[in-house]
Amino acid sequence: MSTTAIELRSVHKNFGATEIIRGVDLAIEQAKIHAIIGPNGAGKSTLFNLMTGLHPLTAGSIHLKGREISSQAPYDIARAGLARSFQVTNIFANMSVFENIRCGMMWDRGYKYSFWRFAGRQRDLTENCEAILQQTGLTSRRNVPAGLLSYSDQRALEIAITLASGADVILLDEPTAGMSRSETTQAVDLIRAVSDNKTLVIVEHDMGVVFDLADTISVLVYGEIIASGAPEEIRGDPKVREAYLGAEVD
Amino acid sequence: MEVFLFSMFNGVLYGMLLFMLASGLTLIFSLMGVLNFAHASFFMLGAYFAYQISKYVGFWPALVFAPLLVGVVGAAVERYGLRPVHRFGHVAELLFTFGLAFVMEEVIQMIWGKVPVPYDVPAALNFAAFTWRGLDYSAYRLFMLVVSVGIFVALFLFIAKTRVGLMIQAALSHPQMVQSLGHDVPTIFMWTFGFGCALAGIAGVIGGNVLGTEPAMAITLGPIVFVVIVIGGLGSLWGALIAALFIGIMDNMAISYDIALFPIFAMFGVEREAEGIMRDLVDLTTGGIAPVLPYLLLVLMLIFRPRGLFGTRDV
Amino acid sequence: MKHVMKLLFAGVVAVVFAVSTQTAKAVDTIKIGLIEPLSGRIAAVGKDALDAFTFAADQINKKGGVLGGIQLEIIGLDNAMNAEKTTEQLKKAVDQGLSYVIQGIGSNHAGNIIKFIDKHNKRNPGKEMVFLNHSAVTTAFTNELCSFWHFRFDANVDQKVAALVTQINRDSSIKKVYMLNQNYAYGKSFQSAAQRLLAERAPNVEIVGNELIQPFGKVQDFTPYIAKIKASGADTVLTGNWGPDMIRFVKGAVSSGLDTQFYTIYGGLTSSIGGYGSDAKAVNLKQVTEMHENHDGMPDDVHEYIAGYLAKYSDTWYADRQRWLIYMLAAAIDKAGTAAPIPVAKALEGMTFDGPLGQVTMRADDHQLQMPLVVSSITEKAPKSVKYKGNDFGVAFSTDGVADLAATTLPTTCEMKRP
Amino acid sequence: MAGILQRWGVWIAAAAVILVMPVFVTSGFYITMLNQMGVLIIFALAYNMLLGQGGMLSFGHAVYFGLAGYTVAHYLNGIGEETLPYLPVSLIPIMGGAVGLFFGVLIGFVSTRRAGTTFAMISLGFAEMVTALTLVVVTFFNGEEGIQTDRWVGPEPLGITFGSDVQVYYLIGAWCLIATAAMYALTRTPFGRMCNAVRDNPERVQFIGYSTHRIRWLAFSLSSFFAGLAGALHAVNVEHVGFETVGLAQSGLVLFMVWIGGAGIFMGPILGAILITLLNSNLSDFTDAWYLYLGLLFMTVVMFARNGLAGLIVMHEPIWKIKIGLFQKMIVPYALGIGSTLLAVAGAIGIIELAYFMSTRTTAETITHLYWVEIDAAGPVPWIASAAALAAGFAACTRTYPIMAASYNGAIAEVKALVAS
Repeated sequence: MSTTAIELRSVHKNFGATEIIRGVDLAIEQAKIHAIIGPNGAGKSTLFNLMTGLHPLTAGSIHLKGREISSQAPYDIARAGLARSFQVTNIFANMSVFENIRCGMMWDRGYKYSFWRFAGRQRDLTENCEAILQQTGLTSRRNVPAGLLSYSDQRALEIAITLASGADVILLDEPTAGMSRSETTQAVDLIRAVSDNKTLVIVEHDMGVVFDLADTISVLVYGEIIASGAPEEIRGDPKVREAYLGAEVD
Repeated sequence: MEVFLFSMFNGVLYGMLLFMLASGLTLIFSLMGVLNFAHASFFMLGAYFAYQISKYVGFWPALVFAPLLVGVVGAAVERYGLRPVHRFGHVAELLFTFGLAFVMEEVIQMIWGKVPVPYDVPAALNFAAFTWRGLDYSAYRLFMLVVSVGIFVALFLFIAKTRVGLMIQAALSHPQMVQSLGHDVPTIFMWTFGFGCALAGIAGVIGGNVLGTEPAMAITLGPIVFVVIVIGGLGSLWGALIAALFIGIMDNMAISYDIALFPIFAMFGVEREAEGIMRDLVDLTTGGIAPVLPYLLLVLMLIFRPRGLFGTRDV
Repeated sequence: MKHVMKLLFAGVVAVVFAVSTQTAKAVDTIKIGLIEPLSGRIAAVGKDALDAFTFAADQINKKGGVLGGIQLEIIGLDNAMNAEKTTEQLKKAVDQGLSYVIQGIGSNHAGNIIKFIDKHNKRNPGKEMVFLNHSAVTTAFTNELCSFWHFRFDANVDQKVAALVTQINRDSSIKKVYMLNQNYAYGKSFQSAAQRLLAERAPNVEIVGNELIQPFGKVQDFTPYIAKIKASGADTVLTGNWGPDMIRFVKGAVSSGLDTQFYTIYGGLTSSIGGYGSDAKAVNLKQVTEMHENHDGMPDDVHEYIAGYLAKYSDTWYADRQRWLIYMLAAAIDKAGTAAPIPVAKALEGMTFDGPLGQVTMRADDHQLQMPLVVSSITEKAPKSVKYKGNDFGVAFSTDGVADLAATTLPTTCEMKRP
Repeated sequence: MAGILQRWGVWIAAAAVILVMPVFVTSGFYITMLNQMGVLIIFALAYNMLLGQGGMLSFGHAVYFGLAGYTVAHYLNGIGEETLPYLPVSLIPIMGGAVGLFFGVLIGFVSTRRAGTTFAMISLGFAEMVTALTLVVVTFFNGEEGIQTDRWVGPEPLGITFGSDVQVYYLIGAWCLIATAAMYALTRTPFGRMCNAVRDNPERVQFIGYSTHRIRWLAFSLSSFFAGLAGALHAVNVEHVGFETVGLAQSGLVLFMVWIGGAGIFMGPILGAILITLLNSNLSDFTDAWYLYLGLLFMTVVMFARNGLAGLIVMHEPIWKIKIGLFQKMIVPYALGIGSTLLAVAGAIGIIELAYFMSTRTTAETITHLYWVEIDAAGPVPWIASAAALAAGFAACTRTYPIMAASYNGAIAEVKALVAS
């Protein structure tokens, strides 16, 4: 069965007089890994920010599992089941790794703003956090303040927090940016491991990673999608070659 | 109509004094993102320095040297106090300047005592330049007006034409970019802070003899200056000017017309013969609450338009 | 974390133990507590009072003290102009077994002290305390809020306004009066007393304006008020303003060329005169006090006393009531033959004293000292100029007129409850 | 048994200390001071829910403290005049809390949309407005005189009248313990954890499903509840509420307490409240420059000790937990560092005291006491001696601090090695 996880319908975004996103239509299927690639300044991060509610749309609409989420507040979109990681590491630096993950999990497990029960006594939280620690290979770093982690561990924690929210649509903004070759390999393995039954949307510069992971790829150039399809199609698309990939892809 | 123009004029006189104070504060904020809580304390320091200097060599040298001294003190405070705190973030910087305001008041009391000092308007300007509606306007008040307008023009050109000015503009729209502009940023910060303090110093020199030079002058004027730059929009010179004039004029209008507020409360069902707490509202007039109005405006502004009138980014 | 807490507790216990073991020294003097701001923004006023009372006590001691040789000692208790600290210092006074406390700066604190002592004396019979008020002028303290334990040695607002109005009535050139006062208890009581007394005693004078301003330095620019005064055609301003509210008002008026007279209570405070700067010479300002240095016909002992004070402190002698307070207390102790508060309080009731303008009496009905008052102007012409903290301001007070006892004696609504 | 002690030991110890304190402290002055300390501990902890836990710098939190105090004072008077229904005085603090909560919910809604400088400025605006209103709305605030009240009202269950200060002491002690425990518990709840998350990274919080506004609003409201509770106890303790309780000075004082004690650590505000109250009550009898010292202490902490004095203690926690013997090696370096600091401080105090004496003296007398020595402040000797002490102390500090830091780092490295093995 293939249903649409997230759908963008002629999305436009202007900052002042500048048009950054110029009519993007995109449908991403459930339980697939979808990569968005494109040159610098093409609007990839802006697209993420629109999907997660950081900026309001200028025109168009966005739908998550059939429900419109255009221009809703980020937390409403997150509650609807869409989580994201950030290009620049964006964690709770003064809290331990465990706490970071637990914070990511609390809304989904219904704890909301409750101030009448102890977080530490909630077995379901603790157990699930431990599971995610295990999954992301952070168990040994459980009690380290997040700010003191190594860069690659911080990136892993980024992913762990998004996972913790229990969302089934996850947006990863350059998950391997700034990583060494071996760290990248680890990160790719991690992403693959956690992607079971989840829809992943990835913005990534590293073409190796993209072609390794993605089920489908969209190419964004100057605020427009110029091509969308399976990796082989994209690799062979002359428009993409011309606009972006150039000699890199071989 | 004449009352209106008259109140306008008085409001402008007062507003321009507020602007002089606010200009340095807004300049510092533009570049450094620091809301200097101690700004009015530098104003006070300027008044005390001017008093001390004019005691020996007269007002005119004081007008030059007192602001310079205040600027040097300000630069030293930035270099040895604020700079180490910078890495802890804006809240720590705000706390530092809050503590500084407290300490400066104490130090000034330590040096000049706790009672007002007799700091006078220079005799050369202490004559009536013209009279309107029976009130004399001394040449000194016109001199204040000229100086404050001069400061505005000079600052405006400074920001529009100089390298540092361009940097300030850039810093305002992209605060994180400042570090990468390639200039000697710490030194520019230091002198901008010093320069902003010197502006407060000038206001102190020419305002201290009108408002009275005493240890509490900073704490009574400080919050108003915040109101001015927040309402005007942080970092905006035009905003500071408009807001300062607006507050000055509003203050004068509220007192001159002294409109009873009862009709407003009556709309909420307060009766003329009300008892209890409502009793106090019946006789309220705009004049009675004039000093509260700026704060009311501040709160409303921050709730409905946090970037202020002309601000380019939120407070 | 737990260790931190243990350390904390250990530290607190140690400190508290240390302070609690300080024991009070044996008493061979009569200690009198003076609760005033000795730190903070207006500490200067508190310290002046401490100096004045200490000097007065020294004079008594030099003459052999009270009860045939017991010395008086003034103990400064700093309340930093804060209600909590006032209470704290009262507790300290209780700890030290003080029977007498003096205070005067801030009617709000005076009100607290009256209330505290009422409660304390009710809860601790045999350890009563008496409050000697040297400057807190709220009329209610000797009217509806009167207390047996409170004695006021300063004229209250109504008495002072009565003196001002009496003087206004003598000046036939005064036709239109503008009232400008601070919008709080004191300013409002000035306002209502002035309205009442002007109507009674100076029916020909018209009140052309009646304004209340936000007090305590909130008004930066007085120009709009001055414009309104000018527009009203007033020839005289009647104001209770003090501190920065007075200074800015006067500076604004002088620079705008407002040529009205100013009738004030506190316009002549030495600290304010410093604040006026050279405007002190330009303003036509009058104040009401119990005396001033240039008043003619004061008895010799007053002049001697002032000379002695000036030899030690180079400040103008401004508040002679502080001398009366100590001298009358000493006399009451001698009259009662004991330093116990209740007999001394009873001895104080109805006691008289020869003041600079004539006899003053502690009225038994309400414990309000009845006194003549003098209205004086600030002028450059009088001989003894105002000096303060090493500054000579080049202006002095000169008498315009005296309001005698008949003019300043007002009825009281006090219903005194005696023990 | 051991487990219970482990878990509840701190609270049992605290309760015990509170219980026995009046045995040692019999003077009314110090009981009053302890009462005030208890009130301010609650207030400081409440304030720290904003600043330390939630990252909101307020210049106007005394508003909730004071408004609750005013309300409670009126209520007590109402009980006394039998116009209002009786409520035991021991439960009055809950009423104060409710008042604080009410205004916190109301004002918090509009002021917590943003944190940082906006929030700070709105809090300042509200503080100035309420301060001005104390003079306008006389019926409620009674201007600068404030509201007098009497806590000895109504029936006297078990002979408890709250007439004596010791009874009030136990009332405040009990509430202080309850409030502290409650606020500590709050930090462990999901809400408490999200507060910290909002403080550290408000942007990210939105993307894990939480509204930063709602969290801040809730934190603000709960904090106002405890501030109100403290305000009610203040009214019961002092039996007077005046305009200074809502003013900027009171807000500034609690800010000083919290930051000097340590905003990042739960115990910090308690330490700050105890220390500042002790100094405030006692030091002003010895020196005129007390406020200057307070300001300088605050600025020093802002510049050099981010987590306040409690932070300085807590950073040594690993050492005493793992191997307390390591302190032995640190004694000499620490003694050197602290000694040179004390020398510099002594010099600075000398100069400040001399300057204060010279500027505030009222007679021509220039002889005074400095450090229990009689000196002539007009002569150069005490000034030179003080300046020399300051300079020497400062120079010594620049040498000894690296040694101190090295010994600390060495000990921590050793602890880490011990933990790893």
